[in-house]
Amino acid sequence: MNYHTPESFEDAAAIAAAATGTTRFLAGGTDVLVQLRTDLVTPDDLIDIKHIPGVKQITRREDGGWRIGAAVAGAEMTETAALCADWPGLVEGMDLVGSTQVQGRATLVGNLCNGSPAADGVPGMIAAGCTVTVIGPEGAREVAVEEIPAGPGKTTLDRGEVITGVNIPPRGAHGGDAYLRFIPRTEMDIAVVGCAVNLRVDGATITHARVVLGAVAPTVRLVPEAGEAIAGTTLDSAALDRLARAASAACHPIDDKRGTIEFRTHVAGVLAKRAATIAYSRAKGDQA
Amino acid sequence: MAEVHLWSGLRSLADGQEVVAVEGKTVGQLLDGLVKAHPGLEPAIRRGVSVAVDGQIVPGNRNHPVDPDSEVFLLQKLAGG
Amino acid sequence: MALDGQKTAYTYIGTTPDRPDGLDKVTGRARYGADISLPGMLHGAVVRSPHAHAKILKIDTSKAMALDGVKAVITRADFPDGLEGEDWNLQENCMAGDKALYDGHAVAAVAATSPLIARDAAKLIEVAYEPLPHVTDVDAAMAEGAPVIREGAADFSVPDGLHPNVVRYFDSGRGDLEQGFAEADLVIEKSFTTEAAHQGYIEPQACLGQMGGDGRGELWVTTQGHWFVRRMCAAILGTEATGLRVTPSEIGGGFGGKTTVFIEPLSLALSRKAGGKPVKMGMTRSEVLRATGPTASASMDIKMGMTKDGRITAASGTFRMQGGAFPGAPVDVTTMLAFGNYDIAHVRQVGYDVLANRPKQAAYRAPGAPMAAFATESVLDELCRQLHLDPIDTRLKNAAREGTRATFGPKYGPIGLVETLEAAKAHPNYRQPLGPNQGRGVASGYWMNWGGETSASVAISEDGSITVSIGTPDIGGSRASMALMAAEAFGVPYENVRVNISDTGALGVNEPTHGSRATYASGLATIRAAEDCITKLCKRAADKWEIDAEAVTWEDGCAKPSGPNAGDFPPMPIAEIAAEMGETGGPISGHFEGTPAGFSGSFGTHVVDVEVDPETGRTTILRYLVVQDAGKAIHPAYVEGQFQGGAVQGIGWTLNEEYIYGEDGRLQNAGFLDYRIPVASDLPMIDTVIVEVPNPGHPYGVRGVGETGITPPLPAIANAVREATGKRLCDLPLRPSRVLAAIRGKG
Amino acid sequence: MTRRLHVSTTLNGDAVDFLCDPRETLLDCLRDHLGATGAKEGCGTGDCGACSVTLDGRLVCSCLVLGVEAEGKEIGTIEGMADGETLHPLQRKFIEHAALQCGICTPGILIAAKNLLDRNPDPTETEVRYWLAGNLCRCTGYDKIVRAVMDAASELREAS
Repeated sequence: MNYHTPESFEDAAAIAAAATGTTRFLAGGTDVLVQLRTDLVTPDDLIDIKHIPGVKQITRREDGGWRIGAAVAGAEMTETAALCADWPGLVEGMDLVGSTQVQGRATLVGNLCNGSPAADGVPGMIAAGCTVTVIGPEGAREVAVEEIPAGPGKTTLDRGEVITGVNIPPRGAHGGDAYLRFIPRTEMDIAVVGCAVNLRVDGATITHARVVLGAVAPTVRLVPEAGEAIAGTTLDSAALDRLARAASAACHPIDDKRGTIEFRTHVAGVLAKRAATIAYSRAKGDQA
Repeated sequence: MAEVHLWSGLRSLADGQEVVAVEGKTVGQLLDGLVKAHPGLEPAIRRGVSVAVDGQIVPGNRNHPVDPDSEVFLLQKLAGG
Repeated sequence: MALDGQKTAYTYIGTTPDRPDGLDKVTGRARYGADISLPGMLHGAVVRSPHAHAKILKIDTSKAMALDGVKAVITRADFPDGLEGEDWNLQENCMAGDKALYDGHAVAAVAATSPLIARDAAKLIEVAYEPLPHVTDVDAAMAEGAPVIREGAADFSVPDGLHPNVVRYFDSGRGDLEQGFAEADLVIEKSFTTEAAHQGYIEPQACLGQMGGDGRGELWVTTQGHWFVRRMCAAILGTEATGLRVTPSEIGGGFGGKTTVFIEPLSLALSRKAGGKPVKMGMTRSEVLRATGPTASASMDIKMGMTKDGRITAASGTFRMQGGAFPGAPVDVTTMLAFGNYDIAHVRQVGYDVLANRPKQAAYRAPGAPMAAFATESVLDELCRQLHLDPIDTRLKNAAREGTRATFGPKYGPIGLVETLEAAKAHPNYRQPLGPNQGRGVASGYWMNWGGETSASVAISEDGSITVSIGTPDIGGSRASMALMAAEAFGVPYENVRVNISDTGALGVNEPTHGSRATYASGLATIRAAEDCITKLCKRAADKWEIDAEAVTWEDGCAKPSGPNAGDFPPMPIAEIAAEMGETGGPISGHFEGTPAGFSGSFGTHVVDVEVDPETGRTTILRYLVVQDAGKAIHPAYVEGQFQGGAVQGIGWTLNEEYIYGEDGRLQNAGFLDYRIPVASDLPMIDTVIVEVPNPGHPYGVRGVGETGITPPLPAIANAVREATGKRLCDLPLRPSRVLAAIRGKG
Repeated sequence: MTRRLHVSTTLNGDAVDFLCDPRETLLDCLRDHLGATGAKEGCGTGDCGACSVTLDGRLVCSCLVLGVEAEGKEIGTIEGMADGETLHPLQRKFIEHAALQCGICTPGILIAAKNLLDRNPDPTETEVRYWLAGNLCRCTGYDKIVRAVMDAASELREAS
């Protein structure tokens, strides 16, 4: 295994593009090292991006949005109070990835690139409307987060492409987001179902909502029908029921060691209701 | 003669008897006496049994004394975690 | 309660001093199985079967041997033939012969100059398999047409006509079931299953072995019992037991799982083949879960009858258990203990030990008891609910007590079940109001304990301090308990006693730390060895005073003249006798060797409150109370620790822990990510009450407390979930999908 | 065989260096190359926390860090927790409260707990439990561990 420490994303992309064997980028390493240890993947070339300037930075942009560098650890996000105030749901999602120890290393970009449909960090990003910046042999491009996952363990990134960071839009007024997941224990498990909701209100009425489900399909899934089910409502119980039905209807899960099709489908609706209720309360400015 | 109580799975190996009277002053003598009287019990005893003498389980001690009026039970071999 | 010859007032017993190994363990200095290195050391790795059941056609090691740094490769061909019985089982389990019998079964091993080279070399060993049909479920394994794991494995006990995978059969009971059930006002019959649970010790198996061509060697190993390791390794390798000196490391948890061998004989065989270079081996977590012993899985049918006023009239149970591809599922103990809590006139237990394509089961804390308790205490709870009876009062009505004839035959001596029930009933937790979706569950459980072969030595140092040498590895603070008992026996401060765990060369045979025996048996041995020592100390004082040794007594760490000589001489402290011992006859030490037979079981009663989320089926433990009889708590804080640890292991087994096999017979959850043991945030504080009904078979009244605690949680939680949801769940674990399905009427 | 790389780093305040294969984890390097065996391998996959160390003050699983990533960093392990003969209050409280049985998880839990108290001197029981959720203990049921951490926090607050 060759270990590389490029000092620019262009160099990182070039190393990856030139490599002939298995390549992995190393940021937090909480997935890459597990794959290495369990003999799932032993890369021929491992490209550590942490020597690239700026990768550990959280930046508030001029428009009020945020830029999260590709090697920013989850713990660094939770420690940024203004980010938590803007996007509590997005940060909660990342914060649910693994233990305190894992939070010291795991990154939002890594969580996305691992390609898991159960990634806790991803639904919140999609609900928020985040994009990522991709650098590759063809130059840089900005891509919506929901376009990155392609299936379990797969992304739409081409060989030689690397994500340099996440762009979070400005929170704006009267918005709120939330992420909930279901796991058998209270910590340390992979999500059986995850659900992020991001919405905006005008007074008590929801003007716009994005609902995203995790672990119920081959990729994390934006569910427009679920958002539409509560748009224009005050999140009354009928709206919540419609939301739950829409969320459950969007599920195409599998039976596996972590949950059954029936369970995931039902709990997706439950979590959608609960997450929407929290996001709605936050959007209205209620005390948490 | 001490009375030795067999668990029901052993009874078919001892002509259906639940209680067998055996001569012996120690656990070992009782076990030997049992096998002599009922050779069918031999594999079971060789596999290992626990012996309770007057309510006390006596592990691995053939020399443990047995009184003529002692109440003796054969039990399945025990261990633990 | 004063027992004949038993102390009732103590100076040191019942205090909670710091454990002697505490400093090493909080500073990282304590040396566990993987913490030792030797010059010239090699590193081992094991090749394991990816098939649940397969013929091994060919093993090609040539590519591995050609790799730079590889020093030895072994297969079954490197082990002697002709072993029988359990020795053969152990050898076959450590290294597969003609067939791989489960996913993870070792088929070859390699030693190389670095861990990475060993791992790379293992990948280069080519094994040709012919996959065979497999079976991993106990009921499927004994059904007609199930693949036969091994012909001829059944022993004399198995009736004709059963599947060859049924290898042992148990049948016990008394009375007339028909009559007993006829006397009942309500009879309930239900079937239950429990999945295999792993001991989940945090330290994987690890060892460092060295053996020369002469069969002599040394082994450093994390184990509960190093004499067991010595005997097993010698048998598997065909060497003499005394040729091998086994030294136990500190042990990072065992719970029964480290009472046998897996990689230890491989490290010695690799070392022998590599010219005697030491070989270090350690398992990965995945290897631990795939290839070391979890407990058995069980399928059970229970029938119990009760009168309207709560008297159990009859009980019967059929217990089918698979313990992997070898005989040994603890169904024998299961059948003994299943109804052991109660005084029942008409009772019958039938058990089947069944082979399946899973790893060889190993003991796990109260082996066989938790599964039975889950089934029997669930049915008892259901009887109480349907007859509107209080679960504690009903248990009190039927509880075994001194003089009760146990369901397995003999009469109980003094036991503490009634006392634990009364203490549970009096505890504030039993009266806490419950909210919506909450429920309370009660269950009792039992473990009978063990004595076993035990040796101990006590030696006096020149300065009068005391060294105690025992042979049961210290897992949970037993060195502190031994030191307390020695301090009590000698009447010297706790700090003046040092306790060592001796290697196999320094003491006679000791059984492992298992069967809740360490504090009982090594404790008794320590006290008896101390008394032997005290006799010799008194003799030295008597010689100096020129009086009869019989006229000297021992009090508070001093020899004192007594009887006609009382007061003639000032008390002679141990330090004074010790300082002169070089001139008064040489070293002074005391010994005990034997099989202590005075052990007596420990009963426990648990009360748990849960809340079940009706929309997701997730169970949260709100409150947990453990009440258990310790006989006499030597170090109460460590006794509480055993109660709490046992209860939380039971909570894990009940809620989320399980072996999940795929259609292919491979283990799906071979890691701590998906083998879900409880984490800190899952739990409340675990409340404890220590009941003390002294055991007359121990000088200070000790009962072993280690195992009982894992038994009641399974039914207690299921009973609480029954109250919270109205649903009786009969299959463990109570995973959320299962509970939700029951709530939604589909379970 | 992969070429080994030279790594210079700081371990508990001391400058150290070692050679390692890039596939070796920081845990491997601590245990096999630096003789620091206090960090334990319970799983190798970041699920048990027995290998917890700090890297530039950040709590991590050393099994999820490559040895080569330690270049230029400051590593803190259990071996550096006591001040000479004086135990850290957490170490003392763990012994006093019987917060360890077998002790294999103890180094990792102590490192994690100290990292918590360095950030939050007055944690609630719930905060302690969630912070330590990645540190598995199979012996104690966590009760006495949580009590020891809370008591050490209280003592540290009084001392400051």
